[in-house]
Amino acid sequence: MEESSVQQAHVHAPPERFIRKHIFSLDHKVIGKQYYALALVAVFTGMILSWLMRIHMVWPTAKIPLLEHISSAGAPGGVITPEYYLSLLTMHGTLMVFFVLTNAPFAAFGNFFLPIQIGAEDMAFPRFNMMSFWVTFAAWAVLMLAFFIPDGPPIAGWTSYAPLSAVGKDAGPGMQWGMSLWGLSIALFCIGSLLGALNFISTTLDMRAKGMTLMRMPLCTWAWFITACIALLAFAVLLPACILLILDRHAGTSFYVPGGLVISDRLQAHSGGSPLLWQHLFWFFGHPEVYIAILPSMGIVSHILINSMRKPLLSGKVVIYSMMSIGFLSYMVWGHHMFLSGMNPMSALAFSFPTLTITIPATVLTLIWLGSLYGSRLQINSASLFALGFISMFVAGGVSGFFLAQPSIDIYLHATYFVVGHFHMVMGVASLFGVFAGTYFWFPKMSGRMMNETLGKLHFWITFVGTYCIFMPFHYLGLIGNVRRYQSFVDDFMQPFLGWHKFMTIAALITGAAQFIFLFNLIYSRFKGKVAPENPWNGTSLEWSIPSPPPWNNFGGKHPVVYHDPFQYGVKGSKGDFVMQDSPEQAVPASGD
Amino acid sequence: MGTKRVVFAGLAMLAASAVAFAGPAPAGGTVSGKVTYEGTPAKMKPIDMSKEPSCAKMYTTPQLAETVVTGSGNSLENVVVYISAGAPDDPAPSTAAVFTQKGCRYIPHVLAFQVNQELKIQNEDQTSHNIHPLPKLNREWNKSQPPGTPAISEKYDKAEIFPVKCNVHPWMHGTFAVLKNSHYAVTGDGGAFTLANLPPGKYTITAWHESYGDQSQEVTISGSETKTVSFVFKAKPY
Amino acid sequence: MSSTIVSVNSQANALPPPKRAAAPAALAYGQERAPSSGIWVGVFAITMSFAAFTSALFVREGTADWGHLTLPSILYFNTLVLLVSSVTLECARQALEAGRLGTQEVSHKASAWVMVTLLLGLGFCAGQFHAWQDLRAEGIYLATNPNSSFFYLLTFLHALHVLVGILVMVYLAGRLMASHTTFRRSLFSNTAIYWHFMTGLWLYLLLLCRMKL
Amino acid sequence: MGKLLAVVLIIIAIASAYPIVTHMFPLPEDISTHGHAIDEQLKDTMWEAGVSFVAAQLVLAFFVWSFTGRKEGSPLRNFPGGARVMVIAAFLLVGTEILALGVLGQKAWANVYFTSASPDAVQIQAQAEQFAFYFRYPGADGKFGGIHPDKIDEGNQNYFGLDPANDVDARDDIVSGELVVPVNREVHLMMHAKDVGHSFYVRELRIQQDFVPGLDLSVHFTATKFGKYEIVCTQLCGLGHYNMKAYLNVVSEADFEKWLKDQAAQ
Repeated sequence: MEESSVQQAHVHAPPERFIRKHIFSLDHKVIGKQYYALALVAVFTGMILSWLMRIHMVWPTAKIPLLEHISSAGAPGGVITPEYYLSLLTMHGTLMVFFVLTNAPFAAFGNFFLPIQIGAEDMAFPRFNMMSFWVTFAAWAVLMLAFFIPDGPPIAGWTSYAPLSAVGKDAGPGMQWGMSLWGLSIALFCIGSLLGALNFISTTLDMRAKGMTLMRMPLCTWAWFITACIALLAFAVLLPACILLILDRHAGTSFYVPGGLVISDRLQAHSGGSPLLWQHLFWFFGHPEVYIAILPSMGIVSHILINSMRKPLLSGKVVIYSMMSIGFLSYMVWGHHMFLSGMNPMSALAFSFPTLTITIPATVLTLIWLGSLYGSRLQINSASLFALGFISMFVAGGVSGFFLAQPSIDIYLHATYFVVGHFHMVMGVASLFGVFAGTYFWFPKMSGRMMNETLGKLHFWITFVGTYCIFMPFHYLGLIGNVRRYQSFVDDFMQPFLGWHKFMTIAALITGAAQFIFLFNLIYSRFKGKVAPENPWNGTSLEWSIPSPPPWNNFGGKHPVVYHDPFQYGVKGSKGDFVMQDSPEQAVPASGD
Repeated sequence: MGTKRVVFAGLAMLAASAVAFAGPAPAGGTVSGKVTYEGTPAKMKPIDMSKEPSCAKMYTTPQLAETVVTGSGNSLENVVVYISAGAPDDPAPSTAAVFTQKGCRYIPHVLAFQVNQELKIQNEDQTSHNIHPLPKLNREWNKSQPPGTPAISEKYDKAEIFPVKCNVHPWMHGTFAVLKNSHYAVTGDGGAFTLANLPPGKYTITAWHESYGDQSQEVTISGSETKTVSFVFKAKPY
Repeated sequence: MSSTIVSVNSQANALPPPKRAAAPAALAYGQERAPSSGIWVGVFAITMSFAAFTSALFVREGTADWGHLTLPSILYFNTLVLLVSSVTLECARQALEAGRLGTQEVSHKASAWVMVTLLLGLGFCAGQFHAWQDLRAEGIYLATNPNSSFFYLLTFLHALHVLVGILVMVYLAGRLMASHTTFRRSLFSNTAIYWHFMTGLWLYLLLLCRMKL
Repeated sequence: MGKLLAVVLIIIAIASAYPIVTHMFPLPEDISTHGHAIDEQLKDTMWEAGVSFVAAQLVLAFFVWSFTGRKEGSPLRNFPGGARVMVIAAFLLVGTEILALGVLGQKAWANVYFTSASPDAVQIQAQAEQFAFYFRYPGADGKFGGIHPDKIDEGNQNYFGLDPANDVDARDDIVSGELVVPVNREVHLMMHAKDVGHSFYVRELRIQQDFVPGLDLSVHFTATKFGKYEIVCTQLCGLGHYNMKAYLNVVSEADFEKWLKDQAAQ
């Protein structure tokens, strides 16, 4: 009788009303798409902000039309002021790190595919799931609001170091209400992410279909699961940090602000606070956040590579354990962001070693991917191109980590363009390549239509080459000591190198423009693309065992049973060189070899 | 948007001037005098502009701070002399008060203007300045002015004397004196001042100095006479 | 050469041993277990954020303006109330375990206990509010000194969590009263876990404030 | 398409390495006594990182080239040794690499941070504020006057909040916007932040250290070459961050004494 009641509680009828179906939907697939859409809006906003910054940097007096209508104070006559440049910088960072790199690879794809790949009908807590999206959406709306208040967006950077971020209007334009909106937005984002992570974890633990042992989960499912564990810890720490920040700003407390500060000729009424407290709390979140961004992409890329190589990775287990150890180590390294913040020099070394150590699992992953390519039947399409691009990008951004992990070198390279190049390549572009790969791979399942391959490949080539053109020079300029977060380069020694900045700006404009090809492809294919079959890529995992797009209850009320791990490629199966996870047939090694 | 504001400003000016030139100006009394100091004033330190080469190279001799500027015969400059009580509020004049940033200095160091009078702030330097007035009664704002950008136009609607600073160049400090009526003066070299065409009545004349504070005197004007008032401030070595 | 491939696949080819397979079957779609792991994950998250506040407190403690705060004595009474509420919740569980679930009187007995618990919970919140009033009466506000900041912050956030628990219990009692047939035991056990966690968390916070503030 | 990707990867690998190999972006000359250790460390790391980068890209290119577009029947092979080899390789290669780097790096780091300034070093206090650096020399009495935030009056050039009226030590303190130091003599720089977080960065000195409000840190260095060098802020501190600069002026001992006298005279 309990069972029956449970059935009533859980098995919901397909929603009919538009609002329940598309807006306040409990369906993890709709929520996944909503996350994807939000990330899409955020990424294009963020990209345009970066365009404005790049343009202003190399043509400081350029008059940018329309801009003065958005902010007459920030861009008088269309010329970006120093503080507005910092506003753009702050919003770019915040949008990209939180609303793109956290939402797209993790929340968007995870929501759509995690339940399907483990054979579940929905997330463990559909209502929490809906809440987590709408709270995140509110966070985005609050952040965007900062553009349209007279005060303007904050200028403290995405790291919002106290006391600059904690003292209010004396700290400069945008630091009164803009900064408060930032704090509120991030606090909301934390809540949304916590709900999401909670859902991912208990779904993975408890909703797996019959026979779906943990080790039979696809690698991207594993990545999402591990990421959820990291996120749960990270955002549970960032939320308190934001609460303390808001209290310092509006309740007159002194958690972060020490005494005797004179800002804009005004003696601040705080005492005893510790600026380093913010840095510790923030980076305790901030470094794992890097892996929250990259791990899902690692999983997605592995998932796609296996499919397009038509053979399993050298070892799925090793990939899983590497991702786990990366997640684990990510909590012992936050101090490497603070080598020069006046921590005890001994602890700098203590933080440096785990940071260097984290390159071991990363290298293992890379070698596994590379080694698996050997002897494969690699098929090239937009998805696999981006997956391979990811490997190249991950290595390129990864090796520069060697430098920054060492306190001695960090003395020279800290806060230069080298750092910017490093994290843009490894955390930004690499994980976005994962997202692109995932999009080209899964779009048929999500929308029921194929994406245009020609446009996809065009998009890849411009993005891949363009990215190197933008971000490699960042490293070089860092080596000559080009300091980041400057709105223009007034120092003499920079003059000979401004040509490189022009080159980077142009590369950025072109690469950015190429993203509109992707956008067009998305929209065009959504309506005009050719209809997708159930299993366009001959995949083995459960998402390919159901129609595209999947029905509202995924498996049409049937309970899938799983007989294999998802690595059954390069074998003789009834459908071809693969055996699906839910097919009882025994895989026999392909003949002829 | 921007153009619309300009149009409004123009109309306002027309209206104001119409009021101003309606009928002959009332011939009245005059208060004049001199502001001096006694004691030894602090030695003004030279300003170190080395952080802003584009400004530093404009000067051959070191520029001195302007908190206490003295002239011949112990005269005290940059003193705002105005009528703090007794005079009716005047409508804002149509002309704008101009505040210029040149060579990383404020010209003038002390700018007096009327409530709701247009304040024009212009940047003649090759570097980007930031204007941050620190009023208590009026609305506070904080704007940057990159080189070659249009002049900033502002208004203040409450009478108040407050400092203005440039966040980018810490040594750039000045004063805005927002006054109720048109009878005011800022002393220059010689420390002399004249408050003209005052209608008969009893007035409180106040002299304000950036670091020596303010002092007031009562004056009664009957007819078109000229009264002499002088202020003496105590100077401190530190 | 192919041998390697086989070896890669072989360990996966065999069907899982029946026990292994049976286990997931029972919880297909996780109708029973999902929420339980969920509550533990949630408890973990809350623990983490209070751990973060604690570390913040330890960092801040070192500074010069760190003073001392004498806790309002009513806090100890509140603690007692909360402890009792945990006991009464267990009584509710007893009632459910004892009788066959679904019979009128059992669910009414249980819901009575639940209501007692949530009333005690409300009592606790009221008591906390009273404690804040006491401090305000002494002129100690949120921003008076770091100690008071932490006290108000920690107690307020805990009270907030308790209120959430109370809301859930209102729903719980309602379900018990209204339709005893469609009552989910998992809902009850999760609420219980959460509530006991809140009690434990409070004991920890009280100790922390006592020792550090 | 796969072959094209391989070619592009090779081009990228070479093009990325070219500017490094040809020193198109040279480090600024090192004018400190400790800097060479850091530069060495940087060079070693550049080798290890550079080699692993190029190698990885080339291997990727080679595999993509040789294994794309193989037809259905073509045999699948696994890399000899499989995952085990990869794991061992990773541990050996990277393991030794990080050990080497870590240990060496420790030395370079220690030079800067585990040694304390010698007592006869030139004592200078640096104050960072929005958006400038100011430097204070103790003057004849060798004592710094106390700092009183409420006394700060920038318009009157009192950036540190000195109180000469009541504080005798403060009267002869020399405040300058330029950091003038004698060559080949150790300088002990005590760092004080007036408002928000800032950072002290001199490329040629290989010195970078944050100013943290409420936390008085210090660095020490010895400049070995005459000249004027730029001091910049590297910690985002507000709207004027990009323009927060000062100059380090390394002069002879004699010129330094003379300069102090001139300053005192003003």
